[in-house]
Amino acid sequence: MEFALSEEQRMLQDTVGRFLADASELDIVRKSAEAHEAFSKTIWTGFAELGVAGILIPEEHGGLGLGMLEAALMSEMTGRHVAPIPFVGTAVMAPLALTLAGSDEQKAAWLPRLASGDIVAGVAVTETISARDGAGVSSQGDALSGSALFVIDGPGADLFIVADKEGALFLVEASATGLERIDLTTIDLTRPVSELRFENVSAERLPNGSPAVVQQMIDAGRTMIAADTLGAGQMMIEKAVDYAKERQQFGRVIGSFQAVKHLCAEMAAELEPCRSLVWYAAYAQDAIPEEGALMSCHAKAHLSEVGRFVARTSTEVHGGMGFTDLVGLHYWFKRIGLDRQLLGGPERVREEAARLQGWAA
Amino acid sequence: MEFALSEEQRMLQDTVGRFLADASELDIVRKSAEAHEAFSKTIWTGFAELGVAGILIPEEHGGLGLGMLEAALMSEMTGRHVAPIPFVGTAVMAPLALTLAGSDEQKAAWLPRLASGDIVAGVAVTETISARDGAGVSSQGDALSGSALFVIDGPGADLFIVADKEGALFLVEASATGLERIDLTTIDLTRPVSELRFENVSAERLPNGSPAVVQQMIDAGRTMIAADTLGAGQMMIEKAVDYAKERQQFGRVIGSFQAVKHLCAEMAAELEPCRSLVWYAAYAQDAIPEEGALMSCHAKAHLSEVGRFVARTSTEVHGGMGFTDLVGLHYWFKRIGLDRQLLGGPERVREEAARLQGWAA
Amino acid sequence: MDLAYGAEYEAFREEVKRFVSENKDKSPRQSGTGRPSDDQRKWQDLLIKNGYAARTIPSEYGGYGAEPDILKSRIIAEEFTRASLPLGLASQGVSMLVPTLLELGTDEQKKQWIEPTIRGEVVWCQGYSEPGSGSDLASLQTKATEDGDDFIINGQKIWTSTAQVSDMIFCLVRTEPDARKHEGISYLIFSMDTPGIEVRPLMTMTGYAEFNEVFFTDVRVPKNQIVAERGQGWFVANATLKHERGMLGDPNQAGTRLAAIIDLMHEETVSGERLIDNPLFRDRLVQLQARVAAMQFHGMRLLTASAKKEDPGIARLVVKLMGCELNHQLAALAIDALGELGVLYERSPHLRAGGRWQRSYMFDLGLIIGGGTAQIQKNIISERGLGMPREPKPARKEGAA
Amino acid sequence: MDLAYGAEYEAFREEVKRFVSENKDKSPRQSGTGRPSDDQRKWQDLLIKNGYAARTIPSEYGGYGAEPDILKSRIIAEEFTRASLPLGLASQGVSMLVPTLLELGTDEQKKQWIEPTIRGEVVWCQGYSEPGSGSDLASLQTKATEDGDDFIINGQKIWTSTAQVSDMIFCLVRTEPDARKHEGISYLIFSMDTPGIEVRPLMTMTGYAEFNEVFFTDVRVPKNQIVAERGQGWFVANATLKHERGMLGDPNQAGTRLAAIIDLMHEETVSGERLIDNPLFRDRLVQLQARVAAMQFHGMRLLTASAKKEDPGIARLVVKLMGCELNHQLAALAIDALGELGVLYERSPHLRAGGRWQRSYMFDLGLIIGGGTAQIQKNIISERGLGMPREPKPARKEGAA
Repeated sequence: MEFALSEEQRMLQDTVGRFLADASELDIVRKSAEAHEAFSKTIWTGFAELGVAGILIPEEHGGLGLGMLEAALMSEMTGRHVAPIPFVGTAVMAPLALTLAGSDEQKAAWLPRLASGDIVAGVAVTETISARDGAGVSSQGDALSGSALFVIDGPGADLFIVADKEGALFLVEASATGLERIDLTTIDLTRPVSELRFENVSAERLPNGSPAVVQQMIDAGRTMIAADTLGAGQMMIEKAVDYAKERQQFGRVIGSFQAVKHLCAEMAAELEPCRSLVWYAAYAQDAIPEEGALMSCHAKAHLSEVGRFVARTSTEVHGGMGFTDLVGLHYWFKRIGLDRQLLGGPERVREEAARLQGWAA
Repeated sequence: MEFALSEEQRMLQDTVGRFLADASELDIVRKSAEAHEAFSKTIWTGFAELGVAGILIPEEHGGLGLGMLEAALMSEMTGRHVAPIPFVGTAVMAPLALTLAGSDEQKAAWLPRLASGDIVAGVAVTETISARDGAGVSSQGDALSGSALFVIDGPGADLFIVADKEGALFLVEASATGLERIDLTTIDLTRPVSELRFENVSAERLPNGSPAVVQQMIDAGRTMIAADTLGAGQMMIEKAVDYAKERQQFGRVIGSFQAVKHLCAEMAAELEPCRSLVWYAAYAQDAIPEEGALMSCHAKAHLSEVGRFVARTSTEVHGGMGFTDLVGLHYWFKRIGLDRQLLGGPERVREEAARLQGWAA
Repeated sequence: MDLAYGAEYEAFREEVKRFVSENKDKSPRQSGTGRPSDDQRKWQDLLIKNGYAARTIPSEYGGYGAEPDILKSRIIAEEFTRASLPLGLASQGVSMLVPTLLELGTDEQKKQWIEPTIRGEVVWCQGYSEPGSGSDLASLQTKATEDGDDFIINGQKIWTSTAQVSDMIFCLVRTEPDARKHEGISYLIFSMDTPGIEVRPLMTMTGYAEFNEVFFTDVRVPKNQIVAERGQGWFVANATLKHERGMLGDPNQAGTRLAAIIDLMHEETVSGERLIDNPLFRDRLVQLQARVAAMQFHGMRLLTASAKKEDPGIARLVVKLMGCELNHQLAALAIDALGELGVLYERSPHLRAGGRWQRSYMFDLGLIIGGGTAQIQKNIISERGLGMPREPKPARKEGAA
Repeated sequence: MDLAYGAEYEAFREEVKRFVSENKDKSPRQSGTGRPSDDQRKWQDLLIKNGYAARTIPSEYGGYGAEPDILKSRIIAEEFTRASLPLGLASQGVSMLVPTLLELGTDEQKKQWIEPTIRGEVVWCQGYSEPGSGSDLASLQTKATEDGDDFIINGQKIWTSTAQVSDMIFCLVRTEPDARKHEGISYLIFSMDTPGIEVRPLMTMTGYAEFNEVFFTDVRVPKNQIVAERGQGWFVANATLKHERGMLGDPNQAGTRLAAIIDLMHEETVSGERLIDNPLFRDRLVQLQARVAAMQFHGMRLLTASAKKEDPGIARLVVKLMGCELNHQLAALAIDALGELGVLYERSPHLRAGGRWQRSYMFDLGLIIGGGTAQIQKNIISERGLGMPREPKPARKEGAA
């Protein structure tokens, strides 16, 4: 029994973390965000050069063939460094869809290019959770119509994985006729999302697509988003503690005031068990599949709540500085804010957790 | 426009508060509670001698003929001094039922005896809000069958006001044949409640009884319970502040630690606007009847939540002492605990508030 | 308790209503810059003439010269709001400088500044906070050294709203470096055109520059442009700061927001279900509705106390803390109920209400922090409201402030 | 991550299972007094003989003498719990005194006390807290003055569970009144039969006397009944206190409670509606389920760190705060979901689960306060876990401790 990261896992996380600390330094993130870039090509290229764009992709297709726990450790680092890169869709949900539901040809065609970081894949599954503004995709044969909102990694994507209303899965290339991509702006400028509009767009069906596969993609996505919040929250705590140790008011560092200390202690006390929950949820995706869906719901919903508390509290500890753009703390604040709603807000996700256990219709 | 208590209202509250501070001193409350008394006859007699058992009863029937705001000010004092007396049922809900729905004979027969404090009236309406363990009262003509739980002021009552499932109201004397009273023990030993079992008990119908009257009784009762929590909460804050100013740890009074100060500040900040809400809710019962039901829901539900926070926080400020029986703080803690659930817990009451506004079915 | 206003006030209300209906079409467009437009200045003149702005400012200084009557002020506010008409100017000059001058200014200062300020001709900004002096305002470091009849000012201010459009600044500077920290500050007024002043917009987390930083490099100000005595600046400023804190956490704003959320929850649907039909969001809505009601009634209680010149004690001290938090929580509910749509921002397609909920959610957090952080508020409530002891002074300083 | 235990441990588990199934019928009845019954002592002997209790205590002192292996300890706990068999004694003597003696006791003390203690023959209580010394334990005032070869003890202890059935007490007393407060304390062990000791049950808010007060009047204790040196008592006690704090907030207890609430919400109805069908209570249930899961996994993480002799750092420091709060919140949910039935207590008709939810709700609040209040926990987390500075010492004392 070992509930811990292995030496290899630690090293991998460390390597990627060190790379992002440097490559995704705040000034670089800020530039990318202010330019409304789809994602930062420089950071993504470097990230892919470490091999971790293919973290989940089988070695035969050029990936590392690692598991969801390793992927979650990567996602934690992208959150920690508010990295403007397409991780959740391109490196997790899309490869999972292809691996679970694609034909051998589809795998061979796309997985190596995803593993190398050469292409970016957007994922359109939001409407299978909740549909707004009349969105939803219908298929007739292999032709798609309708629209999809909040397409993860949509801006800059070369390829889309799209779920229709029945839970069938399709591959659509960005250049397909009848496809229109409209980018949406959220509070978080490090990970823009898209709307896709389909007018009789011819698509390629993933032969083994099913509602179960879509669910597995969502479970994985939620776990990654939870890990993203974990990393962002951890950084916000560290920043708050550092700031409190430096900032002086009333002739003392503010970190010596009990009120400030307790705010920091409360953040840490809330977040630390979350790390254990995220590890377990990610591990369960591979090793304890019968718990995978429930644990991803718990991780997603619980991290949403703790993340909101940490985001707000860290900003408060930073006082006026936290509210300005000067120290850039808001990049983490907003990352956590977007994480909360992507693939379902916590209220909706908890309702799903109840349904999974037969507690709700 | 004057949102304030009048000089007379302040004096009345002051007089009754001073009486209870003395008559309902902790040692006396403790003795009454440990003996499992239905209520303290001494305190009740003194309270009635001040005239305030008849606070709502028209002057022609021997009461003071005052309004719900004055009644709420009394209820606040009973909560403040954890008084073991039958106020909410006997002095508010029962007189209201008789005044609104009784015949002239019924009023003449019972109101003067309630006003003088000579008799105590239990009120059985819980099942019109929520029924548990199969409880509920049915009437056939003027004969009652079934059972009623959580009868307010039930132990020691000479008379009961009972609502049946259709919202008709009945008078039942405690000595009626076929009536069985079983006293229930709650955490709060200062205000026991009863179960009543009816086996074809002949009862006297209140001719103008209706669901609307039952609702008005419940609105009034909820407002009184909110005021009770207000008083109990206010006392718990004062006790916490006093304790924190005296208790020494680490060579300082604990009230000089920022963490303790902030706990006290949070309690006060939460409770102070509650006072304004309770005043308005009580005033609305008489003066703005179209808002009476909604505001009683808001007062009841909001005071339940704030009360729980204050009860817990004051106990924490008292440290180990607050947890013992020695300082008796738990009498207030439990008073607030019972208030939370009587006439509907906050979740249920908020659902009613939503229904009143057409937001829920 | 008597929530009716009584005959005299109802008559006054009729008067206001008449004015409102007769002058509706004169309602000015907002300039959007923080500096009143010509339209707005004309409107302000009309309001002053009729006693609906600068109501209690003596007529010798250009005001209407009425006795203070808080209920009449409230009636004016109610009727103008009901008709969606803009009230009189509430700039920092009008709400903070003018009361200060009336109390402590010289006759000359009053004559020179009050009238153009209330007419919107002279626009002021406030120079109090500094980057190193937030909660601990008295530690401010902007220096004013003497040079003949002038002060030479060097330093930096922050959180200065409307600085880029202001004519003048009222400013706290350290004139007595050797005095104790609260006693070395003076309150100066000077032109924003004085050489050596640089204004830089200060972008906040909302993505907008609601504030500015102001830098002073050898800014020369005549010594007689001081309000009250040298070294008295801290006490001068504190009187008006209290007023500012009272304005934050306004319950009427919460009421307006609540109404907007109720509408939103009836209009928006997720997968065909109206938001109001979701029991969790509905429950939160009712919880917040109770809080909004409590704060509104609480405001009426404070208003009554104020009208009766009674000290409402702790009841007043809790308003900023509870009011700002309530506004923040209202925005959070709107965002959560909107779900994925709730995170949209800027000019995104599908954006709701121009992104106001996210912007409010962040700006309210700024208000929770600004004007005395929640922690400072809790210190004040416990010390002034509950009589708890102040934090003991540390045995030795850990460093300079 | 590998949640399987591996071959060696699975073999060990089989061994434990075999023992459990073979000895099920020997499971003792609880005495209910805090003092082991004959049955319990026999059971304890059997457990020690098989290595399921006193596992790592050297055999020369009556233990089983195995190497520490935290995974084996956990397997024992898991299998005994699964079969609803009582584990070995975990009295204060076993869990706090014995480790202290092993580390710091004289050879004679070890020989005299360890074996009868782990066999349940000698029962101990703990004399640490005093009414005036709760969070600030080092300020304790119970005095031991010298008289020849004896100490004469006067003072009072509180929160002393099982005092009325204990043979012995391990006790902190002030032997060096002139030393600094942490350095004037000694750790004494003496018989509860010593003349001058009075035990009074201490009723708590739950309505039960879970603790006692112990009064000392001229209690005479030979000087050689000290553990470690004079003046070292604070440091001796602190080592075991850490252990006690770690025990509070046990996530397995939270898991058991959660399961009970899930059952309750499926069984109970209000007006014909099952509690589980109420969306608000269901949502709270799921929220708490996530927290329970997080704390359970967190416990596994700490266990692993412990087995690897790694310092889990801040992860360990948060357990008491979060675990106790979680238990309290679980009880609150049960009470709220039960509604009016949730306030019943003692032996009321219609009472559910013997009133356990109300009792837990209150007792858990006591645990939040006891063993280091939530405020003390937050100090520890911020100072030891996050490296934040300690509160500066006040310039002057406001009074004696």
